[in-house]
Amino acid sequence: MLLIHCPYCNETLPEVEFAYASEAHIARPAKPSDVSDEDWAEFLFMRSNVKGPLYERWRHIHGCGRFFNAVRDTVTDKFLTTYKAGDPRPDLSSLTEGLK
Amino acid sequence: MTAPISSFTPGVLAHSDAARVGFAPRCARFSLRARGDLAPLEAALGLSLPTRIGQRVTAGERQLLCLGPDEWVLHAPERDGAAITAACAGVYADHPHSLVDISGREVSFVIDGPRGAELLTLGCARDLDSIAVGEGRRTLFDGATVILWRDGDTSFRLDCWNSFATHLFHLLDTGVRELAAESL
Amino acid sequence: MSQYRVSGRGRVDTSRAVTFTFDGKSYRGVQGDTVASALLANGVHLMGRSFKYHRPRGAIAAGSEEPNALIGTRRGAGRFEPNTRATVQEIWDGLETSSQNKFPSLKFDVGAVNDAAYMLFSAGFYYKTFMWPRSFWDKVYEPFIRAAAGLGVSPTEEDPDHYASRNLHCDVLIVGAGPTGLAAARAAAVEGLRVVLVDENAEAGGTLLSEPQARIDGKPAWDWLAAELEALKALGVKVMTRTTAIAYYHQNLIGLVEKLTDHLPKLPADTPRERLWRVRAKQVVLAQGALEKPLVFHGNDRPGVMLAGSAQTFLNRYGVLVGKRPVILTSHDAAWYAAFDLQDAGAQVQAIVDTRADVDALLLNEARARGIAVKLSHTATATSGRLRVSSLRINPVAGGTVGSGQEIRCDAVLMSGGWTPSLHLFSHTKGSLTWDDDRTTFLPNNTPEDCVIAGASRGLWGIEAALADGAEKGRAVVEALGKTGAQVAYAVEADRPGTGVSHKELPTDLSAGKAKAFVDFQNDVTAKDLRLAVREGMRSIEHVKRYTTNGMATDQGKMSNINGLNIASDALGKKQPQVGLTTFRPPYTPTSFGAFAGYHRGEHFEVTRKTDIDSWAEAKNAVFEPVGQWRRARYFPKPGEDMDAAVRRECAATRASVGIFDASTLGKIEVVGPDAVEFMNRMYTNPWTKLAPGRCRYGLLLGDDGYIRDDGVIGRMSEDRFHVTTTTGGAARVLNMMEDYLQTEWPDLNVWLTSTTEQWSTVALNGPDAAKLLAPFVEGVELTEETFPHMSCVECTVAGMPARLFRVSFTGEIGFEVNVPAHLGRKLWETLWDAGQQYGITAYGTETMHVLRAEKGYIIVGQDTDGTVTPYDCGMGWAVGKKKPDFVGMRGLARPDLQAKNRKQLVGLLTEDGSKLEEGAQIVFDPKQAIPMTMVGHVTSSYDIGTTDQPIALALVAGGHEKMGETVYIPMPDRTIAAKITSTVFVDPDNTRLKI
Amino acid sequence: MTRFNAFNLLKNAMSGHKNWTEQWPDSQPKSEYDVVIVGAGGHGLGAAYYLAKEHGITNIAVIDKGWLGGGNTGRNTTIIRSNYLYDESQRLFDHSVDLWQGLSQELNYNVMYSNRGCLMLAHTVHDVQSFKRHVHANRLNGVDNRWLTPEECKEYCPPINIAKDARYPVMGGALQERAGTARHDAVAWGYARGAAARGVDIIQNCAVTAIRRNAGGSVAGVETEKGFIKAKKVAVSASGHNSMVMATAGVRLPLESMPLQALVSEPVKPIFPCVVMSNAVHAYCSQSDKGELVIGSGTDQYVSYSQRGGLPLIEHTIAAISEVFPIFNRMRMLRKWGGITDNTPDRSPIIGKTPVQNLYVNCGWGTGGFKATPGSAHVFAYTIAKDEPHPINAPFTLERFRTGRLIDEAAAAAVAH
Repeated sequence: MLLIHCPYCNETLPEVEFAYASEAHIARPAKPSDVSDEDWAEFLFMRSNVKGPLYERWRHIHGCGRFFNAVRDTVTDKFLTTYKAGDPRPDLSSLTEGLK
Repeated sequence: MTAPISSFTPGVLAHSDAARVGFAPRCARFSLRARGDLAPLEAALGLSLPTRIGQRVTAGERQLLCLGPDEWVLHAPERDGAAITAACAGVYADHPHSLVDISGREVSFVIDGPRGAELLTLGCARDLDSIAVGEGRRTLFDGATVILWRDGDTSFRLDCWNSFATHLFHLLDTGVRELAAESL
Repeated sequence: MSQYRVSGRGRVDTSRAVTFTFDGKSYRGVQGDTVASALLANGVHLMGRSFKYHRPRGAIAAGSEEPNALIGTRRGAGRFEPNTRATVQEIWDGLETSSQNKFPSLKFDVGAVNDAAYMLFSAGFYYKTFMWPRSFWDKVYEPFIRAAAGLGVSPTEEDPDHYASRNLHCDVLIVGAGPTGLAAARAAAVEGLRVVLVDENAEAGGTLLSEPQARIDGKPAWDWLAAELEALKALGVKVMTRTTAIAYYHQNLIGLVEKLTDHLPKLPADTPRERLWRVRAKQVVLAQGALEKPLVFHGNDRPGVMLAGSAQTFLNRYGVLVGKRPVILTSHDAAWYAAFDLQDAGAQVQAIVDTRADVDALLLNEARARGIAVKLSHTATATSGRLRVSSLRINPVAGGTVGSGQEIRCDAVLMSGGWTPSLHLFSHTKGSLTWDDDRTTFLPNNTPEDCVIAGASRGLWGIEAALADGAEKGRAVVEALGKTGAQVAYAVEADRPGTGVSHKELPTDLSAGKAKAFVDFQNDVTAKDLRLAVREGMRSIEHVKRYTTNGMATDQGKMSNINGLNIASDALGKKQPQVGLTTFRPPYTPTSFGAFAGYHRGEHFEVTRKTDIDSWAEAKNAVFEPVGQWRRARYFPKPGEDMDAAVRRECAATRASVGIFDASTLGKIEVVGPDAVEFMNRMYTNPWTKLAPGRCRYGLLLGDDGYIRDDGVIGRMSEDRFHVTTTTGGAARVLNMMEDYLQTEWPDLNVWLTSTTEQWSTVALNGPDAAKLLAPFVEGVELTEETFPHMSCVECTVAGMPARLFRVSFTGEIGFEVNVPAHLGRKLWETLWDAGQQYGITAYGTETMHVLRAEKGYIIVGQDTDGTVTPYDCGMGWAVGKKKPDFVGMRGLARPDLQAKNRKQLVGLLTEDGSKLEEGAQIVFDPKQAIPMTMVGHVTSSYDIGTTDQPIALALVAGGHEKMGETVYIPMPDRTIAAKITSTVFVDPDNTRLKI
Repeated sequence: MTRFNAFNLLKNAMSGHKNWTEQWPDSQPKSEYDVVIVGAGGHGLGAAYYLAKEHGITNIAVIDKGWLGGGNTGRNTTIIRSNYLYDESQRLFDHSVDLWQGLSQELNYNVMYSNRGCLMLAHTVHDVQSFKRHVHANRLNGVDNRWLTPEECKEYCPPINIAKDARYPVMGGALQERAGTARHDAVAWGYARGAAARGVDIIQNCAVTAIRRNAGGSVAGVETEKGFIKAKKVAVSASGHNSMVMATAGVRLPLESMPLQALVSEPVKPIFPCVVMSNAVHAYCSQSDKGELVIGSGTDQYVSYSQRGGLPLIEHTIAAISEVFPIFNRMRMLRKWGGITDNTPDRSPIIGKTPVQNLYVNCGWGTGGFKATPGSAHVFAYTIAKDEPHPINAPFTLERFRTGRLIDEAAAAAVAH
């Protein structure tokens, strides 16, 4: 069971309080009607599924209720950082050793 | 236990030398959501809105706990319910927010006794030491979302939705006996 | 006292006799005995039979690593466990134990014929045969293999015990309460940290319990231990015995299982049998110690052949001599001390046979002083004795050649192949290992977790080294937690560190094919099997393990992994690290299911959510059904009624007068804010802007893939406030989906969502008399067609209770849904129930609700849709806002396949012969075709207990909307049913019955 | 290759088993192959076997970053069944079950396929409707699957608790008698031995780092730890690594890789005669020939390649087992492990061509890949050889995610495994 830092509560808490919400920074097209079937399929289904640092979303569903973003190494399951929804995607190289 | 939760009467439900579980009297409960300038709402409610999650304020018989960046839960005497609704409605036009009456949604258990804090470790995965006395948190207890109010070192209130109450009480009741049976 | 019990030795209480049974025979042990120590005290070595060859076996070890002495343990009805380790189970008066995997008896087991034919049962033999004839596998071969395998028998009764779990947070968790763990605990405790110290044994102390001769800081080991434990407890250390650290999970979550009652003669009230602890520690110290390695030689599995260290433990901890004429066989100093202890306790050690040429002079002198014969540079090539070892055959080894053998008579062979550090939990952390050539073992390297490993588990032998490393690592942990620890030193006298060499199988003069030199005792894997696996191309230890099953027995390789690796790498001509170590998998020792299930058994397996009205239904003998986490009344049978009769009555009464229904479980979400209407426009397919306050509308929710996710009636309570209802099962999912879009895609919207599912109890009244019944109780609105038309909603008072009143119908009758604060639900229900008697009010359940709505063609999401159905498929294009720029699912709906002709569309079906169709039945156009048939749809809902004069059904049929009036066919096993495609509305198509 | 049979076993027994030969050589890569298959699991080795046997293509390398069969092939709960809902799935999995029937003889390697039957328990009215829909659809497709009453379920598998007052009462079950289990390692080993005997190179401990493409865009070969290997065609079936490998060829997949845990109990004498699946409760159980109860857990909620899983999931899985089979509560868990499952949005696999010419993929099996091993390998080989899908895997395209023509077993039946 992971320990996850909620950037809103500013606490590191057991995974059971959180719900995974898949890859982050996949924005829903502003005008869906204008996008092609390919692009819509890309938005709906295609995922990078990175083996290594993955930008992903979690929701502190049993806590503050907020969706937020995280960077987690999917090989070690260690979190490199978590940040609020809407914050810019942090640059990987800038990320130091995972949160404790 | 198939009795409806509405048939629970305030008072002690289970107790041992180790811990005690009581049923709290009904009260008016509101979920308040707001952003931006909170002053008008604070004026309307007669208490300040803490902005750190987990922080609590008390004004007279009204207690308010910050649950999220734009979310608070408010407990007040039942008789205050209408006044609170009216007061908030009064400022809505200029300061839109969401006030939802959840008085009927939840009940509260009171947990205390020398090992009250340990009793909660049967169902709560988070470190209770991270909830300071006088604060509170929304968290998970035995699979159900609950709000824990820490009123003292070993005394807590646990708010849960009606339909989870008997299930959660069963665990608390088991724990009350289990803890008492332990040779310390 | 039993003949092998030595007075003045051990920590058992010889003044307190304990009686238990083994295979029906009664034995006496003493307080503090395990089943194994008690049997050994009675001279019983034969305790079990092996897995494949059914060879007689005795205890080889004294702890949880025991592979052979597995027994069934019983405490009366319902309390039986197979495969219990006799070396771990403590005895109590009345304990019943039994041996396993034998027939008819342990002493004479016909299964042992396998042993005679062992040449056939080589590694992987079953992959090579049992293939002809094909049909024989299921009928003959497999049953034979299955019956031969399996050790003990399963329990057959429900477990009457209860189990518990708890979460625990601490600064430092220390696994293993031997000298290393004790020293680490003190180092952390003196700094005021929250320390937890756990040990799987009945008492703390580890090796100290087996080495009373040692003196620590001037005190005898046992005195020091007692004082130290007191001191630690005084420092607030939580010391947990009979507690096994079973697994190491992410970020220092360690699972512990505490055994609370298996050692007690009487079960105390309110005490669980076992408790699972989920410990979250800031730092972890692993001090699991090391396990002694067996030596691999022909006949090394005979009862009486045992690890030297374990013999020492049986003597010093339990006061039991495992033999009176033991012979020691070793490649390590440790076994010499065992020889000395046994000799000093009255045994006549026949000889110390060491494979090494050079041994510490001190040891030689000690042996000489005791008059023990010593044989250096010797190997062992055989043992004899049927059910108990009676002699050991040893041969000199010179320049790699094995000389002629000599028999040594004995009643026990105490062997030591050196020690293997316990790296189990460390490797659960995905920690890396390094190979150490001197010690021929793996040692811990790096771990991603906040964890240190100390003492013998990193290859340090002896009590002094253990204490020193424990103190050192304890200090490291203290400093990792930001405090400054102190240097501590321990003075140890009569310590017994030792050195030794490690072997593959011992050299022998037997022809290799003949030797039965066991590596994995329980699974009967021999050195020969391992070499065969390599010969057949198995090059990784994983392959060798899986091919031979070495290390897969219930000791999980504790006895066999390293010996297996040494032999396999020798066969491959590679260094051990290139062959690799099989990963240690949790749990550390086998762990009862009950400990994991914990409190979640029976009715508390999962929460059962009940409405406030549920208790009324229960009192009325309703039959319930689980829906999501809720239980809902399915129907209300009168005496003698089955479901069909009850539902028929409930349906008829509702259409004739009035029915009452508990709709409280429907999901409810309050949507509030200036942008509430915009949010609704974006989420739901329908347009909401024009919906006036006080009115409600059926809403349809799609996923962005265009398929129906949920539906429900939505009321606009005021300009900025919507009362949204969802399906019972969908409530949480829908709210989460809404929050996801709101927080992630449209954070600009000024609107908030609150779950009000449980704020309200919802009582639904349906039927021609519904308005008449309800009206007298309503204050604030008149229930007329003009003042409160169909699809209206209002906040008012009902029977003096604050209420949200909806005029909606899911039955086709005049309908109302009264929402009152949840705790008033039963009160409202009973009020209406009593008043309704004059109209013959009838309570109905979900089944009747399903029938009545189907007669009107209202869909149930999840029954008439299945996640691949669009609004157009169910003829609900009317619910899709065409003018809206966007809504969730709009783009998805435009994808080619969702626009395709001939999609499966929802239609009604009426059978030609008036028979009822089965839900789920498949539909074809051409009934004469051969199997596999081309199926064009299926029946989603079907009822013959409603108010229509013939059975009705809803179905998804390819291109159904274009096929009104056409006939389709439903091929059933016995016959094919013809049905006509109709509209989905079977009752009151022009909605006249909805009018007051 | 020494034939496996009782006579040879006896003969070798007499000579102390010293004359058995290796089942497959540990090959080093050549510079060029007609086909390079990435991933030496059952699916990849099987594809190589059928390419060699049925399509006459033998210049093949099967490359794996680790030991053959070391991925999900050796980490699953070995459930084999074909009673799926949609025609497409039924054809694919039933083709597989057909091949399972004779696989031991086909490979001259006893994979211990055991038709012990698979019983899917219904615990809710919705389950009953859904499973009956399966039963009817299967019947008209010629796939065996029949409905059992609770009492019949109990008779078929006595450890099941059918008490009416259970938290999740058993309302019946769907039984496929042809379904069952097999010895997972033997499947990989048998295919490896069969393929090697036909000239296929099996290259272990050699990670493929990238797929290289020609200027024209078509496949050129694979970069590996042991250098570049030229290949006319490249086929990828590397469960748990597909996204990365395919990404190097510029192909994005609709996959998320989740940890899946499984466990076994201590071995006991035969007590559990079949496979039981209980989706509502999340209990999946059978008993191995060694006597262990083999139990499947659910997937953790997050993407991970760590092959570790969480404790809460194991607690729930065991609680589910004790709920459905209360007599097992005092049994003990012996060993628990994790695998990586590649999940598609519709929980159906992708088998076929890709936008890159001569690059083929077989992935997205979620928790159900083992059962499909022979069938999937067989049609994958066909697709590689003919550069067009076999009719059976034609619907399982990557394209379906654009058109929306999903094969949504998950949505249709909420069936895992």
